[in-house]
Amino acid sequence: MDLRFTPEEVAFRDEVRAFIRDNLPVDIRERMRLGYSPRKQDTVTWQRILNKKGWATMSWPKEHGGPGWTAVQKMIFLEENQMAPAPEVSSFNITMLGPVLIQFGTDEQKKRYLPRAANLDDWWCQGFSEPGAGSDLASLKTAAKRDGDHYVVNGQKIWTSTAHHADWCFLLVRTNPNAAKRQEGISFLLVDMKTPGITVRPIISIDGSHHLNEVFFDDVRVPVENRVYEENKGWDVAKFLLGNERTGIARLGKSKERVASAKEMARTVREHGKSLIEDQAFRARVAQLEIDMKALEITQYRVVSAYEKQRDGRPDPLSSVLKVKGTELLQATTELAMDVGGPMSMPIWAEELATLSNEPDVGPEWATQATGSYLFLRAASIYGGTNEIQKNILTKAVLRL
Amino acid sequence: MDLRFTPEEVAFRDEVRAFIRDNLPVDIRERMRLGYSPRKQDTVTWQRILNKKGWATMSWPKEHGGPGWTAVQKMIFLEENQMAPAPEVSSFNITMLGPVLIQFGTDEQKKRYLPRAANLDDWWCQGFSEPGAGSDLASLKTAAKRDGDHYVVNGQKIWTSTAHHADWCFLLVRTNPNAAKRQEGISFLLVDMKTPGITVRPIISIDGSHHLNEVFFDDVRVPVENRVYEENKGWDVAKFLLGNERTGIARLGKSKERVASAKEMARTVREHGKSLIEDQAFRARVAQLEIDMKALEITQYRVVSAYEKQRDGRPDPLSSVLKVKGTELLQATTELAMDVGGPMSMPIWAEELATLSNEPDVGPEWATQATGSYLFLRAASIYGGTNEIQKNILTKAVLRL
Amino acid sequence: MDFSLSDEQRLLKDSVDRLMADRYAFDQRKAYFKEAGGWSTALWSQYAELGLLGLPFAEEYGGFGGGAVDVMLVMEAFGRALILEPYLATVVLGGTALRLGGSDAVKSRVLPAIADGSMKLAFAHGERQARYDVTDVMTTARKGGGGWVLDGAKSVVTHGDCADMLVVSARTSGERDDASGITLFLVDAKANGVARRGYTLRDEQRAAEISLSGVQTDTVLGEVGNGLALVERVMEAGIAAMAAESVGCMEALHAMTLEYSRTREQFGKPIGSNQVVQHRLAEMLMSMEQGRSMAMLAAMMVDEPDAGERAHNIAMAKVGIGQAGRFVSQNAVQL
Amino acid sequence: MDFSLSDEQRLLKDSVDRLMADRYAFDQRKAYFKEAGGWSTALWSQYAELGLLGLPFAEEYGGFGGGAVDVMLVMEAFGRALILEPYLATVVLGGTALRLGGSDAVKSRVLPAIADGSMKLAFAHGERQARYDVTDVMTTARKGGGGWVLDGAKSVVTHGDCADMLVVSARTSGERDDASGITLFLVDAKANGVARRGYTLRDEQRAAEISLSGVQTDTVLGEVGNGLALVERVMEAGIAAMAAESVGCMEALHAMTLEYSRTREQFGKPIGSNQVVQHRLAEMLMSMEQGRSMAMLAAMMVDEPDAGERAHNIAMAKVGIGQAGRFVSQNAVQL
Repeated sequence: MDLRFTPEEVAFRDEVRAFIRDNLPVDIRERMRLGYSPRKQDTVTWQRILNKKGWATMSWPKEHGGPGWTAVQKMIFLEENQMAPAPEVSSFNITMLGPVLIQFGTDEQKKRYLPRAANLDDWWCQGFSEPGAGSDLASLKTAAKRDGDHYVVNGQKIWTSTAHHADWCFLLVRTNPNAAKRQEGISFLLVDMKTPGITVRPIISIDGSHHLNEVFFDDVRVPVENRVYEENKGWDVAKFLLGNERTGIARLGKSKERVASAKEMARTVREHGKSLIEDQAFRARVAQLEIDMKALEITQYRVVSAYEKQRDGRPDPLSSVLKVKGTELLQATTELAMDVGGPMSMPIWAEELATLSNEPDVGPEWATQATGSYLFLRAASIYGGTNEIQKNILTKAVLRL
Repeated sequence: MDLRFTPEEVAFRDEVRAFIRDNLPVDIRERMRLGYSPRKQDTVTWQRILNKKGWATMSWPKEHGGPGWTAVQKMIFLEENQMAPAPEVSSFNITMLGPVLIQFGTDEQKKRYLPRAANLDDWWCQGFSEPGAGSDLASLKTAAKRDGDHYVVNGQKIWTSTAHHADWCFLLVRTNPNAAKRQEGISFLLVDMKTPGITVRPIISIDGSHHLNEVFFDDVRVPVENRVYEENKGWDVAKFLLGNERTGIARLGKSKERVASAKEMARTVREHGKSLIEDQAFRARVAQLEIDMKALEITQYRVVSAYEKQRDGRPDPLSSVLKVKGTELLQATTELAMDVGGPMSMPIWAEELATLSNEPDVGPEWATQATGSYLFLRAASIYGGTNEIQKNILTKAVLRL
Repeated sequence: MDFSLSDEQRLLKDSVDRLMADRYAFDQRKAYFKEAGGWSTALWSQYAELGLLGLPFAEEYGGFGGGAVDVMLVMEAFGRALILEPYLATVVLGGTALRLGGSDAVKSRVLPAIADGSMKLAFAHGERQARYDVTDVMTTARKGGGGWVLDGAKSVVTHGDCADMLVVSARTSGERDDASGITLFLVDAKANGVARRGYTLRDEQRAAEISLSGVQTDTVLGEVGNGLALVERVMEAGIAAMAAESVGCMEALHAMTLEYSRTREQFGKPIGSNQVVQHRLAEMLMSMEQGRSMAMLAAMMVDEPDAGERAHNIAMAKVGIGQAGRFVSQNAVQL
Repeated sequence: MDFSLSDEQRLLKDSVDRLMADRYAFDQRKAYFKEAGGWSTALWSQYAELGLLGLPFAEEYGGFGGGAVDVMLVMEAFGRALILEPYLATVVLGGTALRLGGSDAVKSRVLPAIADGSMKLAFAHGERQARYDVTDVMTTARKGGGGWVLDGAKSVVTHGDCADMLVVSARTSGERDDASGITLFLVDAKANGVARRGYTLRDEQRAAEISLSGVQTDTVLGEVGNGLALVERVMEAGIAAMAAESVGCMEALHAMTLEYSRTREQFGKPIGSNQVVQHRLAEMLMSMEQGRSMAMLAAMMVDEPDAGERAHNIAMAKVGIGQAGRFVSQNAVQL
């Protein structure tokens, strides 16, 4: 047993760190350091740089263009990329769609979609959640009726991240409403977002940003060849996709970057004649976060290493620990940053305002962004399976209660 | 609306404070200040002093010898008594048995038991919990078979506080095992602990103290005249007893006294060249406790005042808030005291050890006692209806979910 | 000790609650936010008609001689609706500064105008570099032009953009962070040298950055050089009012979440049938009630004569309400 | 990075686990506690036979050259059983002081005796007034009688009552709280001037108050006047070992609570069918796993050469394991 990185792992980390330092466009890094989420073009630009290097497809097998990294290497890359901070590769393209096509797709589908997904030539979104189907995904209603060599899709999806950017959508639809079990009537389709009958309506988040959407399907014709795996077997695909290796679910690098930046900012904030970073209560709060991050870091390496050894394809229930603790930490870091900002966290720093006026900004950008992140990331304990659902999973799969 | 005490209430508080100061035996006060629970004789002595003054029977109506206090006065008395610190009057005699006899008892029973209960001439204990009947009290099995003008009782009770001190026990027994609903076959008996067939076995608590017992009933003959209320209607009596005005359930005065004493002790403890009371982190922790106590104090007065106005006899579900928050606070204060003690909280300070040897004690008594209280009062969130049960009550009675 | 409301208070509470129910549904609020100033002038007149704008002022100044509890009841109702109008800035902050610091002449001039809705105030004390330091005042005031001349900048002044008059703190002596030497002035928001930049806060209330260069005023509130005590009274009144507002927010959040837990179904049953959801709601209820107690404490303490007692208790209330607010709101979002 | 155990380590773990399973059920533990010294001499010999007592010592001293991870595995097993024997005091605390501070001569004399079970040690550093101040040493040592003469008192010395030799910290120069001037000595527990009062700690381990008056010794561990660094190494090793012990405790608590939640029935169903009980157990599991990670960190860091790194990481581990321990134990009691 040895918790230290091997010389090879150290060399790998240094290589990754150097590559990101030398290749990540400065403007992207700076915006993200201020707490903005990357713009579409930022993500595209960075993923293409990574793809050129062969690093965009971390979770794909080597024979399908993956870098062939160990679990530890994957964690190192994720953490370095998050700490940079750099945009994360499209999880829809890389973590979700890619492995699904590799596991269930036809050669035709692999050839057609994988390279473009790797290079983000196609921006994919995930058509899973519905107004009535959140935690209980299997209750989805969006219907696909067979009509010759097409499916005709009608229904509504919701909380669809970046649907307004997307070229394609992987969609869960009900192809057999009469199936004995709800899970048995579902199919997995690939849908061109330019197909007639698709309407995307924005949902503006509490931080004023536009990530989420409602997507309406009105007699949308999808070629049968765009179905992945067998008809009515889509639930197997969905389970594989959802259960698939949840490396990085803790987003620890992001938390580390947020705490580091909060400490930076605390140096610039003066209170009672000294900088906030010198305040005992603040230091204790940061120390607690760093302690929790250290524990989670080790737990994470333990889980992914064990998972790599086990490798029976089954999702590792202990990854639920990473999801819960990781999102609790991430939310705590956003709360810390907001509190560092203090009164300066109250104004909304609208980017357009800066461009529209040449007056000085309203407080430091990072402070107003901090509140945005605090508000937006309340969703972290909700998306990807609520933390309550994660505890249900632990109850069944680990405690066996 | 006015959160301040009226002049009358201030006068009452001063009267109570002065009376306790002038009449509470010093040795009792000193032992309790060190964190010891009162000995049997301490409780008897103090309750008789209070009874002489007419203050022992707070929760009894004036016509049955109660002092006729308002809800606020009751809280003031409880808090002053706890903060002294003085032994609390026997809740079994005063809060539980008294009101039950007054509500359900025959004149005979009232005449015979009430005065002796008020003066603690009879020490009562509560025979409710059984090995299989904890939170689920109605599942109790201890059986009472009618035999002429007696009941013959067989079965076992557990967690019976002070049964080893008790002269009498009020006992829940099953008189009809075939009742349609479990609640409908239960009766409420008054049992002389000297009756043949009763065996009391001590349960030593984790702090080494002896409060709890197992009580075994082996063909114990109880006169029918000792039954309170109708046969098989004992559950109504039990519900009344349990739901009965839960004034003081928060034991706020006790928490206040524990925090005050922890602050005292912190002044005597030196760390890094200064007294612990000057340590920022310690001060912040105490401040948080004092904030929570202040909030609970006001909430408590709100609840008891509202309850007094409502006065429909139904238990006030909001008293569950007092139970949960009060016990969480009490437990936090014991943890604080233990942490103040530091290494000196580790040794067991056995009283007999002190008497057996004339060597210096092992650290200050308060520190070793602090750990005892910490351990013993983990039970505070369990007894009187676990805090989880309290949240179930709030769910049903307040949230109506 | 007495927790009951007087008949007047019950009447007040009912009328404000009714107004909010009729006029401040969330979609109505959205519309008000889109109005020119970011809030509803129509509602403002309504508040005036109901006597809310003059609530805490003596009758001789067109007020109703209400106390902190009355303001508490109003702010709770406002909190439930998350109103956008400059009530806190004008009536509570500005109003307190004038009530306690204004000469009779000034009060006769300003308070009736507040009460009838024709004048709005803002409390311009905080500065960009000060964060939570009440004594960190770098704005200066020197004698000149028969009165005082103010120079400096104020930051995140709630509703500073729409205010007609500004209550401005400035240094008449001493150094940054000195407790003494701070003085409060009443300044015409349209006076020469006042530049304001308005913007929106996260809660969609408005605020402004205000710069003062050579601004003339002859109206001092309180004593010259002893303004800190008055600043603290104003902030204490503000904390008490916002504590009540927070209670209103928590009530709305808890009610909405409870309702949602009854109607939102997953896995074939309402999410409120999950015991963890039930207990979470119970814990939110407990936090809310503890917070309510703290808001009551703050209201009681606003007029406490002993400054130490007052400051200590209102500080306790501030901590308690903040913790309750975050717990309730975060869990409301989660559920 | 590698979390797998070597074959030797797996072997070690299995043998200790088996011994605990066979010989340390809770009622057996109760019996050991009633023995003369408050623990089992029979088990002590067992530990010696299994090579546990010499585990971390070099083979030349009758040890097995084991590392911190090996000690971690042993302490986890001991933690599950809550053993009473002076393993921490003798092998971990005393052993570390000797390993890092003893001359070859001293090590050759003492370590083999520890390994074969014939000698027990205790670490007599803490003093009544010191609390958590490692530098607060008032016990003094002056040259005399061809060696050193110690005077002072040590408090809550774990297993100090049964120890054959004491590792005692004393001031050879400087003032109370000075970092320099502290020296570690090896003292015969039966030497003239050593008075011990044994007693029981809350966890039923034994400890002693030790007073030293004119106690003679000629054995210095480490450098004269530079003992603090060695004290810190000893305490770091102790923290790492106790972190592992705590993980064992948490494992036992979680397993017992989980089992109880399956078998204890209320309202006609196992309490483990309540979702709040299920989630509490899940949260206990999460805390335990986070704690385990911290225990691993501490073990890894015990031999870290960089003193700053070592201290910082072991401090983090201490905080983490303490918080996890309280959460898990308190909820185990509650459920």
